[in-house]
Amino acid sequence: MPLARLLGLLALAALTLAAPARAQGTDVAPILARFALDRFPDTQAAIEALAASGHPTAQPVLEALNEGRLFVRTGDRAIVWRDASGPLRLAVSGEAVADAPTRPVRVSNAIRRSLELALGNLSLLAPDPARRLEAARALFRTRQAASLPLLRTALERERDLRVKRAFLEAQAAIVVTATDAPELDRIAAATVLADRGDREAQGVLRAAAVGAPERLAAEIDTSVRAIETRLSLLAMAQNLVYGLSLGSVLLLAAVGLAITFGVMGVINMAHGEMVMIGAYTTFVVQEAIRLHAPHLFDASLLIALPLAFLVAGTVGMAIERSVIRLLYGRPLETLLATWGVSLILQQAVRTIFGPSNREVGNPSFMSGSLDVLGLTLTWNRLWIIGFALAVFLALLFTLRFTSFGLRMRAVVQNRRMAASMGIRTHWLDALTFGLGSGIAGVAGVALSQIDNVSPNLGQSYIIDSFMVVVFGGVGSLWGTLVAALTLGTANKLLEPYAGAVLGKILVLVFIILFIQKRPRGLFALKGRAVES
Amino acid sequence: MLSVDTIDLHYGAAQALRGVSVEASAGRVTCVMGRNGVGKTSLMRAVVGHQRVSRGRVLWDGADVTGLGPAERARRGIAFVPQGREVFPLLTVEENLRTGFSVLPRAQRSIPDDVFSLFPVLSGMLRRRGGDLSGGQQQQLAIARALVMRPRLLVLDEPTEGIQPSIIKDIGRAIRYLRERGDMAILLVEQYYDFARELADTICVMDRGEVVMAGETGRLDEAALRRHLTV
Amino acid sequence: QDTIKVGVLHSLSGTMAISETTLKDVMLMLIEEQNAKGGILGKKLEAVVVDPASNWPLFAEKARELITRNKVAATFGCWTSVSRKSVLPVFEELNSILFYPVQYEGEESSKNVFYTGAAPNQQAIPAVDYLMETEGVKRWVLAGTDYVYPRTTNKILEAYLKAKGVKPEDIMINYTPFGHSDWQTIVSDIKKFGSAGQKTAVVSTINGDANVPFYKELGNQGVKAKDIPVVAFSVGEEELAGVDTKPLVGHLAAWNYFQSVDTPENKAFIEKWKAFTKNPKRVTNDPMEAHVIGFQMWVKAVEKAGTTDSEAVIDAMVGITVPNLTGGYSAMMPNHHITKPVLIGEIQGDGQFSVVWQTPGLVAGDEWSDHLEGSKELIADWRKPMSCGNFNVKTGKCGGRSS
Amino acid sequence: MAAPLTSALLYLDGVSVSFDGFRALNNLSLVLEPGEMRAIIGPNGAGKTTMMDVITGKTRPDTGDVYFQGTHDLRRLDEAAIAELGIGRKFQKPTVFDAHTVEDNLLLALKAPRGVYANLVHHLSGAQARRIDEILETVRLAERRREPAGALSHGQRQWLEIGMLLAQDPALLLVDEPVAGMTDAETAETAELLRRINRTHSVIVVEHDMHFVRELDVKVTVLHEGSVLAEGDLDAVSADERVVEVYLGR
Amino acid sequence: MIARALVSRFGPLVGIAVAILLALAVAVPALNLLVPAGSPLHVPTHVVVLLGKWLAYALLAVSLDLVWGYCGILSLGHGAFFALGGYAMGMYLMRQIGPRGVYGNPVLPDFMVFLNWTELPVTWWGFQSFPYALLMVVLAPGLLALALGWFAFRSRVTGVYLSIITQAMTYALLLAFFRNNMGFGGNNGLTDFKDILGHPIQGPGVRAALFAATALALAAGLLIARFVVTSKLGLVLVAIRDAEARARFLGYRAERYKLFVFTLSAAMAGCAGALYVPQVGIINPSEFSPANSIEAVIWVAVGGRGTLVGAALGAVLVNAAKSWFTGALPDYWLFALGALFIVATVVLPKGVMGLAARLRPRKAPLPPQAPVPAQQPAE
Ligand SMILES: Nc1ncnc2c1ncn2[C@@H]1O[C@H](COP(=O)(O)OP(=O)(O)OP(=O)(O)O)[C@@H](O)[C@H]1O
Ligand SMILES: Nc1ncnc2c1ncn2[C@@H]1O[C@H](COP(=O)(O)OP(=O)(O)OP(=O)(O)O)[C@@H](O)[C@H]1O
Ligand SMILES: NC(N)=O
Ligand SMILES: [Mg+2]
Ligand SMILES: [Mg+2]
Repeated sequence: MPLARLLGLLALAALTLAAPARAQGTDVAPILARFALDRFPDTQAAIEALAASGHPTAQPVLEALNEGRLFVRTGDRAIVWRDASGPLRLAVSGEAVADAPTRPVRVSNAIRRSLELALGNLSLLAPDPARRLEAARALFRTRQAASLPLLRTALERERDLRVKRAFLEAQAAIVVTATDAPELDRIAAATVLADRGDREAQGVLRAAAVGAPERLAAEIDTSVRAIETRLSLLAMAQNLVYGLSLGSVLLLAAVGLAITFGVMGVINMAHGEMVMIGAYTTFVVQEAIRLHAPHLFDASLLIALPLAFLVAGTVGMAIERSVIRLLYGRPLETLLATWGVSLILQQAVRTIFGPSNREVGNPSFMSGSLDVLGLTLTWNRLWIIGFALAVFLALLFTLRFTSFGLRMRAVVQNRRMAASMGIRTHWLDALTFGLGSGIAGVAGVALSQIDNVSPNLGQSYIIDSFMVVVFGGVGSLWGTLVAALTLGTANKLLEPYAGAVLGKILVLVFIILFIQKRPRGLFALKGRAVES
Repeated sequence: MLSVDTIDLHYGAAQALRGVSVEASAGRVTCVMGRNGVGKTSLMRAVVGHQRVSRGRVLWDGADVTGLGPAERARRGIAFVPQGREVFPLLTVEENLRTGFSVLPRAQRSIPDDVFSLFPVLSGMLRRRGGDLSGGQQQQLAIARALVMRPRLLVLDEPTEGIQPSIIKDIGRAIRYLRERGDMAILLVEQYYDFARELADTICVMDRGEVVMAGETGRLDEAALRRHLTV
Repeated sequence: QDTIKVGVLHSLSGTMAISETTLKDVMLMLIEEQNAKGGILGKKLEAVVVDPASNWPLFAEKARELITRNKVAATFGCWTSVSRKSVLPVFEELNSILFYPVQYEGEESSKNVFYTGAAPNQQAIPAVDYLMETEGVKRWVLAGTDYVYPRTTNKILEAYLKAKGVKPEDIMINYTPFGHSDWQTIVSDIKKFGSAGQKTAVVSTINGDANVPFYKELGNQGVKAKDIPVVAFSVGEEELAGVDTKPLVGHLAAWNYFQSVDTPENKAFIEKWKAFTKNPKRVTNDPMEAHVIGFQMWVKAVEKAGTTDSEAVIDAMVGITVPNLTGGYSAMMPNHHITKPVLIGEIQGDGQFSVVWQTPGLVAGDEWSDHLEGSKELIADWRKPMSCGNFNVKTGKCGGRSS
Repeated sequence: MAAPLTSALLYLDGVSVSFDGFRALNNLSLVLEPGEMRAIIGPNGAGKTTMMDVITGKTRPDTGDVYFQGTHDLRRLDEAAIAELGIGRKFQKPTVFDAHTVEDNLLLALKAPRGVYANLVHHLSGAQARRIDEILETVRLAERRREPAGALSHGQRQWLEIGMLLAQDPALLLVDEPVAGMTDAETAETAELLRRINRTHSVIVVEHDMHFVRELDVKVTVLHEGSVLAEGDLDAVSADERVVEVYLGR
Repeated sequence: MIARALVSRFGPLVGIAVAILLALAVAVPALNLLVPAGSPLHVPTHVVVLLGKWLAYALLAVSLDLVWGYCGILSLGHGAFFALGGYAMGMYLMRQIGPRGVYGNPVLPDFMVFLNWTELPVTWWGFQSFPYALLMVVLAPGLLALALGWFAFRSRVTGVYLSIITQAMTYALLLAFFRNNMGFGGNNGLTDFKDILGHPIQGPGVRAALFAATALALAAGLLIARFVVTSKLGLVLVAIRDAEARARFLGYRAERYKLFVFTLSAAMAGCAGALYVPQVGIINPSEFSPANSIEAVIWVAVGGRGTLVGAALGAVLVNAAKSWFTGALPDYWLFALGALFIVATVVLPKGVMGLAARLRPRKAPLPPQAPVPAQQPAE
């Protein structure tokens, strides 16, 4: 990065600090005009010049550019910007003007980086601690030695402990890599980074090690190694979390099948399509919300859940009443019929919604990630883990402790005798299949958050779902839970070593071998009851 | 009051019942006898609705139930102890018993105490799965399960099969008790003549899908009856 | 009345329907449009649409059916390389014409196939150049789905990067199965690889369905374009339709066409497309443009040859030039590949791309990569008298490396 | 093979079996001499069927010894091997091959090599065909020989299974409740049949029908809670207070 | 004449089917090669190819019916055996290309040249020889089935558990064959074949010969399968299917019987694959995809499980429907096919053969419904 640019930025920062009103005199109009040229080098130059100008309009203009709110007025090529809401303002004066046709000033990654730097320096002294923190982190990444004086000033003023720590780390990152800094300072900086102890700190240290004097090099070496140990432990934990997360996805996908197949014995090849229906329900709900009530967007999943359950459940009941009901006592033929159903559902969705992916957005509480103890936990995965367990427990309770569950199990074990006990088997069959399908639909809501919403969605889960249910032991809900988590974790523990493809092959081989040991799955039912 | 009115029953092309008529009324035990394969079980299946009749009617409580499924018949007070026990293998003993609650109003959903006094082993095995029980225990469970429903017609297909002598005696006593209570009709298939004679008010003998003898227990020609039971 | 039949061989069901259905629609539109202009040689065109259902042997079967039973004059179709490989012998045996509209790995040139998508030198190499020059990228993650196109592309890129002085430890290669949906580990590995203190970029040849979960994971794990940009070769407007692109702004794709390209031709095309599909939200993409170019070229060639006879049309094809949608003219080269501009676009919040760089002129498709041993010395030239798809310039013979 | 450990045909010593903590067999010992017929009675759940499961290899005992003909340790053999040694069984709940005709059921049971190849090239010999006819007569299913076994009534299935046992012609027959569901006359006949078989074979019969057991007129073993409660002739054990208490009733 | 002899030995259905196949094996090539193209009797080449493909599928279906219909082994991985046979044949065909590949390497197939391999991997040795390739067509799937069956049957893996491990097997092979490192051409598989036994594979004579070979192989497959199931061994298989435990108590070692038919069936499936590949011109890992194996099961179910001829018929019917629908109703054919499956199950509980049986005058009483035992979760 050219030094001139940096100096400009720093000047700007310094000015903002000292005398905001002073530079009013500089003429920013020609600078701003370069934005209108729509050529990246000009935009870049304009940013630098603007920052260097120290003009009060610089900050709002740069912020607007960063957030895509800076425009060229098509009529006269004047540069304007606007707040999230509110009128257009002329960049030169900040004066509000009437709405007019505009086109945005385009940015590229390089421009975004310049902006980050310019704004980052500007933000080091911002009143909002969150923005100061952000600026500190940006500085940590960019390690601009020229920012050091400003950083020191900011450090002195800082009261917030978290921000202060971030400033110290940023300072350390700059110092440790500055070849012209005194070795002792650099060693001290290395210790700060060693304390931080994450992947980024390690990266900085590694970069600093290049051509470092002996003592510093030794110091860095120990730190890097200490961090490495810590990180490899963390990696284990991280892999476990990934495994748990994959496992819960498998659980969600499979748990409905644990009812229709595990409990009812229907080889339900249309299970995946029930998941798909749930996902499309989510899409429709979000679409309706986008159109009619955008403020409800964060609640979209909450609305979609019961709807998906109902829609998929109703479709399931319709399938049961129209087809499956004719096939009791011929479990294998359900494979054929449900395969047919699945083809029809896929094509129906393709016809109605088109063959390509549909966008289902993450509500804000499911976006981004949470960093704890150096582990990155993405929110959508966390929610899905919790949700999968909740669904599992609710189902377990229904099956075990409600009279519906009891009747359901009785019907499946001996349909004729159950009828003679006064149980309306038709109704129960329909409800049970509806329950399994409804749960698949609910799973679809969750899976829409991490996967494609396309007509192929169901196909991509059907095999894994059957694996999970069978591996766990047909008819055992607990088995399904443990199997899903086991396969998920095994997969994720293998993946870093074997790669995704080989890892998956190994998991399959593991399943084959494991079933030799336990021919009726993990949680096999035992005793006469099963053999007879 | 149950009245089976000249029914025919087919399995595919094979005919198992020809013009069979039988009656059973509250407070009385009707016993069906006959050699293997003459159609006793088929008759019971027709009564409880497990098998459709191809001709004739089944009347219960004055209504024609011929077209109703087993669940509806159960809801009208018909309980069935099938030949071969057919307990729910993966439900626990207790759950097996509770399946009988479906026909009961909420207030009555409890297992009557006399079930356990009749079959004491069951009370010790409530948590065991039905399918794990020994043959005789399963048979006891099947009878108990029917009793939980508080039926007004109890259909028993060879209920003593595989049960130890002392409990057979108890079952005999229980049937007698139920008969004497007077509110339950009992239709029983039994091969063991002494047991049948002691319990039955009416005996009905079948051969090759037809009723060949029927009448009050005391008035039947025992020699003729035994002839029908020998090969 | 006599018509000229045109085969449309794109999967309308199965895993590839997601990408290929659009191409069927665009063919129907082009044919309708041509008919409105009066057809060709005084005859109307008639589209024969079949569904090879993402099933490779079925592609061959359907190709044979189109050619022998329906007697199509040319076929527009295929997406995956394996589907092309499957039908290739059929087109050669029956001497018919296939237009293949998708970017692919190269290493092939057939007399009967016209490749209107990008060869690696028309997509991958310029993209890497861009990243090196503009973004100063030093470390490279080559992530792809485990099949031929990514494998080949990555092989070419690896050779190219090494030739440019990139050290082996600065290249990370990762393959995933088709439809891979759990990207947690890989995205975290990418972050790790990218935190080593040098500018890192991801070159993605991840295919189709796997992209949506990949980008969702990138977004959620906070991999920002300004830190670790991802440049993709298989992600276009259509694929992005399934993701919220706001967290992905700035990630890149390299193509020969973007919907956002601001030319009159493109504007007109997009309008026609939206009207034809009666859907104002339908997007356009690069393989669609390839079909537009291929179809125009075929029309011109047929008119030039005055017949739809394959032999004559194939001969007439080379040298045909038609306007592309990005404001230039694409020409059919003797190797049956075409000239195209290369564009780099950044993903925008609205699911479109903003072009941030483009080659100054058109790039001719290079079927035999200059960066690979064994194919360096091969060229294809289907003009007579050479008429060879793998002419060895060293040995001066047709037929590959060692003969 | 080692010298016989015992001269007994079947030798059970200290056999225990438990299921999830419940002891179905408890230190059970029982010896059957060659050529002997033994009746086993005992309350429901006493462990009679479980004992047969142990002998035929279906259930592995937790402890104890099980020897056949003194040399064969049945604990180490699987069901098929035990069957090939010459132990045949009729199940309490009649189990036949429903999809096969009555005669095919018998053909499958008929004593013959059990190997894959032997069965691939098998031809029914005259003697075998005659034997099947004979058994069909005995079990009175001749008329229904070509019908699938699935169409038989409960009692007929019992008979068919007895027929299969005859066809198998094993050295030791284990017969679990053969007369359940039979008429009195059929019961008497079955007793007669078993006595006839016993002339050349060893037999263990489990029954709850005391008339039947009386007609067999053999030594009786009473099981209770997984072990032997009493042993002797029927009159003797019937007189045993404990047997009356737990089994016969008053 | 032959027909009558066949009928008397193998029963009417198989007898007639074999007679028809023999007739086809002669007639189709003759009508293709000898009758001029204009004639209404002419069978065009693409029809020959199509028929050949269907008959290869039919052989796969017969092999599957042998294990599923008669022994209750619902294999969801039979596509793997089919594909292995196909790869064995494909490898032979690749070696036949010789120096005519795009890179002109006399030994290595193009994809190996491209991957910079310098020598042929061991797995490819010997495949230049047709007899060796034929041997591998049978051995590769046979040995895999033998190995899998050996473990699974001994461990008494039955029912859906067995189905799932066969599915896991084919899925694992799918992923493995995708890997370029495996040396089988990765995702693109093997294609662009030139010669078979020295004759150009696209020549009309070769096409016709391949068709005839497929028809004969199917006939042989039917006869072998029929021989097996009508022997006493067939009785044992059905006994094992319906009551495995009971069969063991009679002294039958169920695992050996299963292993025998499973291996036999796998080898048969391998032959089907070997006949399929030269006719369709490509073999690629997608043949291993679990969905393919499930489809094969569906052909059998449509035709009528446990009837052999029905399985073959089902395969031909479903594939004919698919071929026709994908051309005639490209946008809606999945509705038609899906509906076909549903209707077939609901209306034809015993498949097409069940329908045939229902239409024929009844001789023996219909097999009655067995008293339904306590239902087990799916077998
Ligand atoms: N798998 C099992 N799990 C739990 N308990 C079992 C199991 N198998 C058998 N039992 C119990 O073991 C005991 C012995 O059963 P067994 O079938 O041997 O009795 P039995 O003597 O044959 O009785 P019956 O005369 O009623 O046939 C019974 O109490 C039964 O409930
Ligand atoms: N599911 C069935 N399918 C076909 N035929 C059957 C079926 N069940 C019974 N039958 C036939 O119907 C006739 C009557 O059988 P049923 O079971 O009613 O006899 P049963 O008198 O109860 O005999 P048992 O004393 O042996 O129990 C028998 O000939 C039997 O073969
Ligand atoms: N050619 C491709 N993208 O498969
Ligand atoms: Mg009966
Ligand atoms: Mg018992």
